[in-house]
Amino acid sequence: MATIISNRRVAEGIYVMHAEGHFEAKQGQFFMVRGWDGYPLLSRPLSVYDQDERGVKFLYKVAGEGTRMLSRMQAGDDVTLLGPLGNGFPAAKGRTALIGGGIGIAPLFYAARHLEQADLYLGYSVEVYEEHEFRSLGHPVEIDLGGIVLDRVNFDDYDTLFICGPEPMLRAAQIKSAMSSGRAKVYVSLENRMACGIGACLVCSVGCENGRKKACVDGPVFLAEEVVLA
Amino acid sequence: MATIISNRRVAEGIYVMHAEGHFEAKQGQFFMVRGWDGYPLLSRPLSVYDQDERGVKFLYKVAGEGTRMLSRMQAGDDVTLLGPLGNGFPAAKGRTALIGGGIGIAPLFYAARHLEQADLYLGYSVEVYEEHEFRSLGHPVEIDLGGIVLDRVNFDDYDTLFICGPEPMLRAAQIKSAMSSGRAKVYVSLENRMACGIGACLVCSVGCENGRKKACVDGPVFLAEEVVLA
Amino acid sequence: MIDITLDTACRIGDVTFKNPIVMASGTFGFGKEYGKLYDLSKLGGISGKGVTLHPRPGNPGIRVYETPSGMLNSVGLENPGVQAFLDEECAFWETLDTVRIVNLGGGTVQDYVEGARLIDEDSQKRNREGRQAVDLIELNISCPNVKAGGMAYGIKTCIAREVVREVRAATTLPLMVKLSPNAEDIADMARMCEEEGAEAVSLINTLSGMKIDVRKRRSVFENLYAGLSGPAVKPIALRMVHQVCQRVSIPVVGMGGISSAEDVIEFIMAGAEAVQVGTYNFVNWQAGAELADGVERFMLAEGIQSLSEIRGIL
Amino acid sequence: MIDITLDTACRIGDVTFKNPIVMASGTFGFGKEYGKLYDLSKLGGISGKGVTLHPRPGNPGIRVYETPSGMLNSVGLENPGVQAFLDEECAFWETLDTVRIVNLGGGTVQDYVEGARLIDEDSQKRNREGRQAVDLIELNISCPNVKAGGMAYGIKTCIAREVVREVRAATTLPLMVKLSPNAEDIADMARMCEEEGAEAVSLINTLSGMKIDVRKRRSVFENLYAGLSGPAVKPIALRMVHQVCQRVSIPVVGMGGISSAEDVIEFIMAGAEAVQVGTYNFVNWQAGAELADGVERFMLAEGIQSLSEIRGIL
Ligand SMILES: Cc1cc2nc3c(=O)[nH]c(=O)nc-3n(C[C@H](O)[C@H](O)[C@H](O)COP(=O)(O)OP(=O)(O)OC[C@H]3O[C@@H](n4cnc5c(N)ncnc54)[C@H](O)[C@@H]3O)c2cc1C
Ligand SMILES: Cc1cc2nc3c(=O)[nH]c(=O)nc-3n(C[C@H](O)[C@H](O)[C@H](O)COP(=O)(O)OP(=O)(O)OC[C@H]3O[C@@H](n4cnc5c(N)ncnc54)[C@H](O)[C@@H]3O)c2cc1C
Ligand SMILES: Cc1cc2nc3c(=O)[nH]c(=O)nc-3n(C[C@H](O)[C@H](O)[C@H](O)COP(=O)(O)O)c2cc1C
Ligand SMILES: Cc1cc2nc3c(=O)[nH]c(=O)nc-3n(C[C@H](O)[C@H](O)[C@H](O)COP(=O)(O)O)c2cc1C
Ligand code: FES
Ligand code: FES
Repeated sequence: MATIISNRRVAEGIYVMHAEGHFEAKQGQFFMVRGWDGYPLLSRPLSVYDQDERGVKFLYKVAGEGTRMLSRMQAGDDVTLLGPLGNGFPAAKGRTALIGGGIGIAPLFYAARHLEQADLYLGYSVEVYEEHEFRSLGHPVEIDLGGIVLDRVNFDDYDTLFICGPEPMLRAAQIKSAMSSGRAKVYVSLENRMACGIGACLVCSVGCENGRKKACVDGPVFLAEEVVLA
Repeated sequence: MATIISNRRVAEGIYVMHAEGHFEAKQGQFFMVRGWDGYPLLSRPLSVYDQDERGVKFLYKVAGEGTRMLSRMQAGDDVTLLGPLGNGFPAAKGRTALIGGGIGIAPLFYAARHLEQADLYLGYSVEVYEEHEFRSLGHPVEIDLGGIVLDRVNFDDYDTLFICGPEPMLRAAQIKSAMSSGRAKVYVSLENRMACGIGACLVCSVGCENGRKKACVDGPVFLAEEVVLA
Repeated sequence: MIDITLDTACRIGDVTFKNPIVMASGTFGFGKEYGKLYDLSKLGGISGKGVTLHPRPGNPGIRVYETPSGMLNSVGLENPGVQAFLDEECAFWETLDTVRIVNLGGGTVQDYVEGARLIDEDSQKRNREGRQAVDLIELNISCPNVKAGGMAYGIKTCIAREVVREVRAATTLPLMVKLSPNAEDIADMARMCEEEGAEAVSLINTLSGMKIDVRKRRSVFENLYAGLSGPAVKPIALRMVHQVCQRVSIPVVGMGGISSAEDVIEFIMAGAEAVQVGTYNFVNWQAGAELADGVERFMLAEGIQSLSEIRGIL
Repeated sequence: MIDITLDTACRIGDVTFKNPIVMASGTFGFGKEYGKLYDLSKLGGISGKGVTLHPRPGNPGIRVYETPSGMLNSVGLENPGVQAFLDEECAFWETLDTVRIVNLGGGTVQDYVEGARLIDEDSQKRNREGRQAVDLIELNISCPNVKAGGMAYGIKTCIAREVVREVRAATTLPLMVKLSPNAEDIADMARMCEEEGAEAVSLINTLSGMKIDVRKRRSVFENLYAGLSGPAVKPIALRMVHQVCQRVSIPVVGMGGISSAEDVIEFIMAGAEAVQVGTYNFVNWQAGAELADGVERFMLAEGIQSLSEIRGIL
């Protein structure tokens, strides 16, 4: 059980929750989160948006019942967290860009904060949020509103790319990667549906070149060329 | 949808909710209440504790999941009300006493407020609440804490008795009534489990001398001698 | 501006429902109560509280218990009997602008047949006077078969066949058979109904379930088991409706846990002609009216002009 | 002060479980992951992820979908095969102080038998070396029967009998048969298992269910149907366990939606020797340990010294 320090709305349907605790999460990891007893049934996976001495932060979008319930919670309420979970981002080598689409920007903040150099590409569909926070990191930040953020990135300019976003964007990134020179190692963070979050149930399975992997423990970060997206 | 004006804790696990709206509820009637969408499934029946120009009040005890959720609601939140429902208390004739056990005192306040004369007997198990409110009505109020409130009442002193409380208390009242002179007309308010609340589903059925009746529309108030308690 | 006329009509034999939303038996009384809350002519139809030849007091003891996203009920077919229904409720039904379905239960084949005959005779009498109160009989075969040791007709196809055949012969009204999910093979059961000349099947009735009071150390229900309904059962109901639709070509009316317009569309995509809505009436007192509107909104949003475009698409 | 020793032990043949809490197959991996979250010796037992003779990749596409108080899964028995299980997981199982159950699936009778034989041989080899990794085989007959056109063995008693008989002959390990709620007659199925010499039956496996994506106009699952589990199914599971307990005298292990100590007690009162806990592991990561404690608390509060005092009380 973690106590909520704050839970504030940062844009229409977008919230940042700060929950107390000492976690030692790595960049790109996630937690299984629940703010209720039995209903809804499953916990919700949320990426680490940031981490400080007081606890961990999540940047989340109200997508359905579970996130709606999270959004209604208040400072002082208790939330149940299991984590940190997952492999997280690998060490970035050479010139690095972080590309996020929609709420997929969430894991990029904490990752960028730990990188000496990183170009940030943030794609929003209707409203820009957390821009100030991202800019405060001191990295170049390019914002796209309503367009296709991937179009702004020349993959061949980079050695490492971390990409997070909806599945169509990840598929596009795979294609773009395949058509590029191959200079960049391209990593994608998947958002498969999960139940246990710890590798015990196999519902989050990802088809990979060499057999099936579990998004929750072998991922959520995979080499783009390795995964088969549906 | 009714907006909550206030929802305050008056004792351990006991709350008073004030919800906005113009309802014209009669004494002893109830509402089907829900403060959530789909879960839990059924609405919760709550008696009218009081009614004023601004809306209706409920005095309720946290008994399980539904009432726990109600207790967490705040001023400004919306609650869904269907009602007023049920027959309510009949007109009281002659000397009248209102007897409540536990949260069964809820419907007595509004009833007492409309009676010229009424002796109030309120039975609590661990903590007395709303005593000031009941006393402010100007009727004699006898409080029992941890005992058997029925023992304080001589049925033969009255012409009309309204009794509300847990089923064992209602059964005891039936016996006491049968052993009395028969001067008093004894009414009990039942708390059968309900689904529709309006007479359409028959799950609240009460065995009565002349066949089955529906607690939600033919009750919740019945003549004690008429109903067969399980 | 393009003017779109949505076609939400559904058909069972010669009976036309203006939309696929039918209120399920036992959850809607005979319509009067909900009729005070909204206009019943918004509905495709109503299936009345189940009636039996003889009046029944129903089950004693607790009759309802809430379960996670569901409810168990043990009403036990409390009803005033077919004759009282015809005498007391049908005058109201005559006034309704929606399809009126009598849900008929029984204990022996003879009871079922006798009940159907009474309804049929009443219907013919009214017809001669230019009136009509009943459009369809829904035969509830989940009732215990007195002869077969109390096992419900709804479980074994061979036992159910007799009652379907005899009732089919006893009435000229269109016949819909309501199937139990406790059936050994529900698709087989549906096929039998088609073979015996039923105009339609409806499913699912409640699933047999149990709840024990661990402190009292006994079942919550005097009848030991009770019937589970509500959102909890929807995935099972939808699968069964889909299975049945693969086996029969008569119209299938789907139900079980429906609580949104999307749920309605799921059943139609699984092949249902129309749906019934039960437990959701207790959750949303405007259920019927809102679902009817919701289906239209979904059709508009998805550019569907007629439900036939999506019916059985899976 | 009275010193009460609670007796929570359960027995299947010669195998003793320290308490009735067994983790259900497919929801607990082979125990390693949850073993990092709490001490597995708190548990009565563990049933491992289902294994088949040959490795299986499982189903493509979406594998889980949440439903009201339940979930549909379509893992499709992804597993490394019996031999890999024996080679890679059993060393860990040898170290466990809890009953270890191999859950065995198959596609043909031959696969089942071959799988059982491999497990049996491995077990005998370890025994000769004074080691033990497996205490019990749980035979999962919900798998599709390749010969019978893909219909699961779990549906018709006559089809299941062959696989139970052959596997029974292929191993000397105690055998528990896991029954499907989709069976035509689950009590009959259990009776057959008893006749064929199984030491126990366990039930229920997941209920066949469906979810349609109304926008994409297709099933969420590539396999069309998926398996429903979780609190939504508990009333049905409890009823089935009670029915089966009326028909057999071998131990019955009950499961389906258990998510509290009271739920455990309900199954035991319905007649179960022990229970299994599946989906609740996803809700409460300490499920096993907390339920084991909860059962003891309940016994203390209710003055129950041994579970045998309340087992089958209904
Ligand atoms: C590793 C990982 C990290 C994530 N990080 C974030 C984040 O930082 N911020 C954020 O806003 N969202 C994130 N998501 C997506 C987030 O988990 C879903 O939006 C959320 O579970 C939706 O739940 P709901 O109850 O609001 O929606 P509902 O649609 O009501 O959920 C129903 C069920 O489907 C599952 N589900 C629905 N959509 C998704 C989805 N896109 N991904 C996974 N499961 C889904 C839910 O977990 C739940 O079990 C992440 C997902 C994964 C797998
Ligand atoms: C006509 C009537 C008037 C009532 N007036 C009041 C009142 O003024 N104040 C008050 O505190 N309580 C009152 N009750 C009791 C109140 O309805 C229950 O305490 C409440 O429904 C419990 O819901 P829960 O979700 O907290 O409990 P849970 O145990 O989680 O409820 C599970 C289910 O059982 C039903 N249920 C459980 N206990 C009762 C009960 N005692 N009576 C009816 N249904 C029950 C619930 O409605 C729900 O469907 C009244 C009941 C009736 C029938
Ligand atoms: C309280 C109650 C009473 C019911 N009575 C009947 C009945 O008399 N006849 C019948 O065929 N079905 C009866 N049913 C079953 C419903 O018509 C419906 O088949 C079932 O509830 C599943 O739908 P739902 O999940 O939408 O409720 C009853 C259901 C409930 C909840
Ligand atoms: C993700 C998942 C995977 C499962 N895999 C198996 C399996 O491999 N073998 C098996 O016999 N049962 C399997 N089951 C069924 C469970 O063991 C159990 O019978 C069922 O989920 C009902 O219990 P529950 O409601 O407590 O989950 C699986 C269930 C789930 C949810
Ligand atoms: S979510 Fe259970 S294995 Fe990944
Ligand atoms: S609660 Fe439905 S008839 Fe009374």
